[in-house]
Amino acid sequence: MQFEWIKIPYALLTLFIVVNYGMLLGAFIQKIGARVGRRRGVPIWQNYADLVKNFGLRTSITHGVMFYLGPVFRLTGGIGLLLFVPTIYGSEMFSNLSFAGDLILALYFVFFGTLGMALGAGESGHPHAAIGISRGLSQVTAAELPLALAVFSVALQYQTLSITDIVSAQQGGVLHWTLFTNPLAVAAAMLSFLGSMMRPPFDVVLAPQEIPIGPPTEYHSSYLALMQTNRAIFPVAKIVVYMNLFFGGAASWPVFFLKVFLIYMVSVFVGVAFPRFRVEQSIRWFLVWAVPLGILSILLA
Amino acid sequence: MKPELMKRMVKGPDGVEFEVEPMRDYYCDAPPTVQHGAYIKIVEDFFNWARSQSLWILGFGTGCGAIEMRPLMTPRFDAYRYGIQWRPTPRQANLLVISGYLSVKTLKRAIRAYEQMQNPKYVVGLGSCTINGGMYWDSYNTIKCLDQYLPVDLYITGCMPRPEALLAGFEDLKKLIRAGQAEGANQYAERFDWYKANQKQVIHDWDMPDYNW
Amino acid sequence: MTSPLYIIAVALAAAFLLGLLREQWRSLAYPVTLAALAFMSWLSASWLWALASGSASPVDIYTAGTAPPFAINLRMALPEAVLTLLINLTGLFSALYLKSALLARGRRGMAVLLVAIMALSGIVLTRDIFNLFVFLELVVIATGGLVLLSDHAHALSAGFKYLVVSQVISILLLIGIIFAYHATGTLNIDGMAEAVPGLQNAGASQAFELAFFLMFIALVAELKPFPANGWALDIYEAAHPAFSAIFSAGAGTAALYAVDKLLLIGGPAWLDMATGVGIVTFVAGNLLALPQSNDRRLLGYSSVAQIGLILAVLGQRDILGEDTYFIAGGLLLSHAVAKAGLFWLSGLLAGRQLVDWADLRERPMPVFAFVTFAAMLSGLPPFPGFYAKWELVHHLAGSGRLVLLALVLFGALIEAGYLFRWFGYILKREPPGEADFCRVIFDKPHRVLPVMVAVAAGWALAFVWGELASSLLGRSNLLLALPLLFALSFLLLDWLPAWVKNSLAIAGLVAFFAATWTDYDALRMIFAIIFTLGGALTLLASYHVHGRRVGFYPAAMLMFAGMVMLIRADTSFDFFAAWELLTVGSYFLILRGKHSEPHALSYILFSLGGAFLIMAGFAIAAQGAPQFALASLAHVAAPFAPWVFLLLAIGFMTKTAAIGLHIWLPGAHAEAETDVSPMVSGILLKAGLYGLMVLLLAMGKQQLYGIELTHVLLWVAALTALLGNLMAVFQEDAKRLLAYSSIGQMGYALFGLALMNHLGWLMALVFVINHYIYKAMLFLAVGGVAKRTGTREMYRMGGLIRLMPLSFIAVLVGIIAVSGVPPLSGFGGRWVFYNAILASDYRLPMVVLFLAGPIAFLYLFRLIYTIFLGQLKDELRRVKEAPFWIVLPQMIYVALLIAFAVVPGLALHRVDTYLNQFFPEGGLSWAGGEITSNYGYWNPVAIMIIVGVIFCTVFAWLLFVNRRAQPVKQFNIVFSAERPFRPETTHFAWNFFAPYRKALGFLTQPLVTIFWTTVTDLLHTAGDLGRRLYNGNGQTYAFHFLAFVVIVFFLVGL
Amino acid sequence: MDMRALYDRLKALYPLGELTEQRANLAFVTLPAEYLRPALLHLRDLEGYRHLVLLTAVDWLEDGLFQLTYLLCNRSRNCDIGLRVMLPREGATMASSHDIWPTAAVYQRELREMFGIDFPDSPGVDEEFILEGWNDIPPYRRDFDTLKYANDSFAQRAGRETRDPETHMKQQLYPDRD
Repeated sequence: MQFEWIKIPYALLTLFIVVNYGMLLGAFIQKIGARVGRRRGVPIWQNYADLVKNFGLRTSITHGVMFYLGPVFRLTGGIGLLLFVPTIYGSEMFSNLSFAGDLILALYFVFFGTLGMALGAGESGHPHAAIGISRGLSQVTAAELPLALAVFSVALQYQTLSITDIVSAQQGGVLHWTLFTNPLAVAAAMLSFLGSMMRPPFDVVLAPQEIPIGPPTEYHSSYLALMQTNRAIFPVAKIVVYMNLFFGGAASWPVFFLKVFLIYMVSVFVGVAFPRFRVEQSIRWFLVWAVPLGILSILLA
Repeated sequence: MKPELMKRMVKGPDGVEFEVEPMRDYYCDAPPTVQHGAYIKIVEDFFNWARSQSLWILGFGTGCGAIEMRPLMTPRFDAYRYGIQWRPTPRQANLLVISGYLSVKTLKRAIRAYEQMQNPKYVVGLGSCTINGGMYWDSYNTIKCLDQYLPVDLYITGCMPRPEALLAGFEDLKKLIRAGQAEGANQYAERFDWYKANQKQVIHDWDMPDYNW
Repeated sequence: MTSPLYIIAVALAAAFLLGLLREQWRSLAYPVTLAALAFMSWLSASWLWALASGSASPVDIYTAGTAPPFAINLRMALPEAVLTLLINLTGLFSALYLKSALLARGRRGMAVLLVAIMALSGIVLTRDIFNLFVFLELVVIATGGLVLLSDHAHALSAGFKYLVVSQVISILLLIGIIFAYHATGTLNIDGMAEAVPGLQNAGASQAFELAFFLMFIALVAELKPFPANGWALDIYEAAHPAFSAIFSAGAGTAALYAVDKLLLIGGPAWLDMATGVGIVTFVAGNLLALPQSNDRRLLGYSSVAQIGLILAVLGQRDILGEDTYFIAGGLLLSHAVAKAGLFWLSGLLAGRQLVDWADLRERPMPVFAFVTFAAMLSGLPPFPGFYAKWELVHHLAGSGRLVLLALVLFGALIEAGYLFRWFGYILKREPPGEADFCRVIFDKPHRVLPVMVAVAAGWALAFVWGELASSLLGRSNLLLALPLLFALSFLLLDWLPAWVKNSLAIAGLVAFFAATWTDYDALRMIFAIIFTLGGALTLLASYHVHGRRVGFYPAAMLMFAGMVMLIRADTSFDFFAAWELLTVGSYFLILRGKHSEPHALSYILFSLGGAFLIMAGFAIAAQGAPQFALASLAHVAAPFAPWVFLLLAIGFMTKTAAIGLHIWLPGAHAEAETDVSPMVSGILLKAGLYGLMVLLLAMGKQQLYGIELTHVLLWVAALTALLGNLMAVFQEDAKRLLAYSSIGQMGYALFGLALMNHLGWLMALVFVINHYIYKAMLFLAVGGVAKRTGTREMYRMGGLIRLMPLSFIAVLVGIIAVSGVPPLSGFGGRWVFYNAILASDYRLPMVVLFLAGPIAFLYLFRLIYTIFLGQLKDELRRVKEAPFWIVLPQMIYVALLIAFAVVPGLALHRVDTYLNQFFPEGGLSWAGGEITSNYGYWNPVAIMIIVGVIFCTVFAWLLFVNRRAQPVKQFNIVFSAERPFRPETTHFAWNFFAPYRKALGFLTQPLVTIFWTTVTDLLHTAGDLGRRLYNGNGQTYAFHFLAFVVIVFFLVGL
Repeated sequence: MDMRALYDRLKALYPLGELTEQRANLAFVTLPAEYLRPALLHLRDLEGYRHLVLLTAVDWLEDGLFQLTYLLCNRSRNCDIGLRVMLPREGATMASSHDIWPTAAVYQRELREMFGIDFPDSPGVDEEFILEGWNDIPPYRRDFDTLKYANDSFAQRAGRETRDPETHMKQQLYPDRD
């Protein structure tokens, strides 16, 4: 795959669609939660208002250069992850900038934003930020492991690391999805997915009542706005990877919207049903329940 | 002044002694400034609409009135549908609700929290106590008149005001915001000396910078 | 030529003359003594010169004018010339050293000294067994007298005990001689040897056997074998050090030669017994020396051990053949020169405890002398002991005597252990007493001169043995190797200011690379660049040190010399010599750290242990040949191949600090100086990897008992990566954190090698390059910070980003690279890794490695956060940026890292092609910026541009909307409407990953440390138990001797 | 009954005042300050009154006395006894009981701040407890005029009215009734 200039407007178009979809999706899921609790919930455009409000705040403070750059890293990580992965299978238009690298690039680029954000939050000098990061990093070491194993298993299965090739191998019917051809790997990966979505039972990182929302505790105004933007993009970008690897990808935008929504709902369902784990509990949980699945999937692949 | 805030001599790793003055070295001493809105009115109006639709309340209860704010989140009152939600840190909140009587000790914390919020920011006084001291009108330790110390945009009367009253009050606040009349932060900056004088008159052990960024 | 008989004659004449001197000419006595000894030395030297140059041939001197057996005959051949020279020179310089003691005791003392030296020479020269007995008696009596020269309180009792036991020995010897004479009818040694096979009846033969046993046991007892040596050890401790020098160097030499002559009579049947007694003495002597704290007693035990080793070598005459004298001579001369030198040195010091030697600390010359002696005793290159050990081990391995080989190496390791521990005391302990006293003694040139002569002799021997070995191995003298000479020349230049030497060192490294860069293939090129240019780059940081920095450059350049010699080596000997050199050099470097004494010791012990395994591996692979081309490792015969592989792999893994062999690394790297840490971490570790690469390239996959060794290696590597990373998470000390991280990173590189496929190797090389760049950079950055803040504990720092922005940038770039996050170069390693494991047959070890990966984030974040972010402490408010010369290389590394991230092909493309000849499958294709494997693709340029563009766009937008941000100070944080108390209570740093410790901390139990501590404790306990044998009682010692005789008697089975 | 028996036992040891029986399981008794400590220890160690429920003070301004009340509880028998100690108001000082009950230290800190009664050697007794930067006489003393203090210190909002709730509500809701 080669670079062409036309890819840039195409990539921006993808970005535009995903940002809006992510904003609406976030509010929509909040609304579902509200309806389950017999509330009306937020307006569907609530996230836009919040975003504009935060960009529109007139003052802000900065704790230093790294603090300033933290959200930039964060959003770059989100946008980069989105653009390094082809969004729509078979569409030259929405293959984005995936010519730059394969699955491994996407997997490792996830950490770009996390790391930058952690550094920025660290410079704020707030102990709660550091505590949150300590928890988050501790948890991620265990939570990422099943995903890494699952990805390895899938790569072994299809003998490729190219996302496009993996998606194309799953075409031709629902039963060709990795979900059915390699269910252990998908199970391991989906458990890992729960750990990466910052929802219960794995949300001790943010813990609003205990360490007021953890790492971003000092962020506000336009910093926060950038992070909100990322909050719209990043989960979707991550789910796109899952969708491409395990659920047959998406050949059109409607399918894309549906699949991303459904995958997202997995973590929502689990989140409303379970209380919060402490960090060491979640580490043990991943090592005991998710990792063996991943190992099995590798051995059987 | 607490000992940890006093000037002291410290010896660096190279053996050279120097002075550390916590109030100067630990805290930014810049005063607040009046912040103008966007130059184009329609943009500012748009921002004001967004601000009114996105009221983030600091989760900070000062008195018994805080008990009336919790029901707002419940299905019965569901304040979320009005774009109202709670944030655990003043950095991300733009609405400070003084929920009931405010002792002098709590006033200091309220001032800190208020100043750590970002412009534009709004203060709502909840209940009689914030208006004229209420049943604590002759207490030796409770302020009687909130707007002497913080720029209040709106009072909600009652002892206690019910959640319905709070919702009505927030709707009124939204109208003020949309009308561009909720400029408490700028008033605070404009009349900074007056506010500080009032604050320092009741807070005798002032141990923080004049403005807590 | 002057007859060698004059050696004896002059000594006797001088002794008589001393007795006849008139009272008023008394002052002439001392010059006469010296003159006599000087003449004797000259005589030996002239014979040595003549015999060695071939201008004279060996002569037999018939004393009564007739041939044996009717008269006593003496022989002067090359061995005799060497040994008498050694004895006479020791005597001469000891006499010089003894000046005040001799003058105090008067002429008689001098006469006795002369007689002793004469008798020792006589033992060497004589070919008559009875004459030998006579000389031996003379030595015993003279020794008894000379012991009294000392002021030591126990001198008298020590001498008495010595005399008692010696008389028992003499009686045995005399009885033996009588029976032997009866059996053979001659007293001449050669005559006896000829007569023995001719003994007719069984009775005569058996009688002779018994007689020989008595003579043999008596002479062996003169060597102070274990355990019959208590009586001699008291002499070492109590006698004057100069006499101890004679006793150790001279008497030991003479007795050994006597045993050698006797073995001529006994024939091969007695060799095993000599070997057995020798090796037991060697191991036991060294074990006993281990717990010693008295310097002279330790030297005594060490002498006993060394002589035991040489006895064992003599016992191996049957397989050593012609090389016997090369090996035994090398060991003996090393021992004699070093021991004499050390005893003399001990006389310069007031205290008798090992730690008292710290007095030497500030004096480069005595320290250098000690280093020379210790290196000679431990058999390090370029000293004779090194060649001797190499030859010995090769012969032993060639003949399958592996138990003996193992015992020799085990004993040698213990010996190196106590010698280097001692050296650590010298450099690192506080000098105990008044320096003034010490200075007074050092001002006496007649005491310093002998030490310096010994040093010179040591280096001369190094040259001679290098020459001998060069003819034996068919290669040029090791000592003349250009890199080594360059390194040693810094010894002479040590008076120059540091910056001059630094410039010279950098120039030398760069010039060496420039001169040789065409010689390397693609694989070696990477190592060559890291070892030379990389070394030069880290040396830039050394400019920050002012003053002379004595001792740094010889050590550093010795290490670099070893490393360049390593990659240029093509035979096993060259390789091993280079390996030893770099080990020794790096040991001295590491030892320079302020608190690095125990860590340097454990480093040198693990390294030497590893080196001995490598030597054993090479020896087994060589199958009797003295060396072989490294490439022919591939052709090692099947039954040996896996064992050779195992030995070599373990040996190399001591350097890469694989798990189980890693405990030396954290302390060594953390305690080293600021600019040394990057050298030993970024560069030195690669030597081990290079060794493994050579090994794996040649030997490939090996099976042992059906287990594939590379598979085992995979597991070891994965566990190393996991546990290294995990341990790093829980460190409070920044440099220790980096050190543990190095262990983990080396685990990754080892893993790549053990995968044994194309991309695995490429991954290992990516890690080699990356690890060099970022670990050198991080160590420099952290070292600079530690220098400025005066601590290495991270929780004491915090908030330094504004004060040390450049160091922060270096660490930031470093941690992004280490963690493997795109767009920096660490990602390349991860990408290749994934592609490599897809092509591998194994799957389970990957799981461990997957677990290890994200753990790196934990310690990396902690490193940057707790140092640079968070709350600034009061006492650090005025800290400045690290010194320019420490920052400069970091900035170069930043540039290098980014360059390597964008265009990895510059470094890797050639290697990739080169690897095709070994692993034709699964290479990469390099088209433009894109890198494609069989599985995936990756375009570093595109990644860098895309990430850069997105980042800049977002940043610009933030700058636009957030242009009025108010900069605030450290306590302007939301603290639940309160205010923070103090920065120290607000900086969340100590025990940063407490929840992680709760979950996985059990994996970091220091099991390995406990294991190795137990091993050393056991050795010490064994030594201590042995020490109880020696209770200082003369009767006990006599009993020991008798027990020894009886035991040997039964073992011989007569 | 029980309390009376306890009183009699104590009376044999200490010069007690009259017993005031509030309920069957609650009684108060007065005793001189110097006997308080042995009485507390006796009650705690021998009578099972292991719990210090509260320590509080009453300002008898007219008598020039402070009354300290130590209320102890016997959990197993569900009995409370209050020991009262009368102190002169001027320079009121009492021996600290924090070594008998650590919680006493907190009460004593509060009494020091609010009444100005000193408890030498009680941990942290001179630190600020609730008030920060207080600059007047201790506010719980009855000679402290809280209204005057409030008017002097705080801006009062003009137009405030005070009504008696009963009459006001009657007017509001049932203006016709009497």
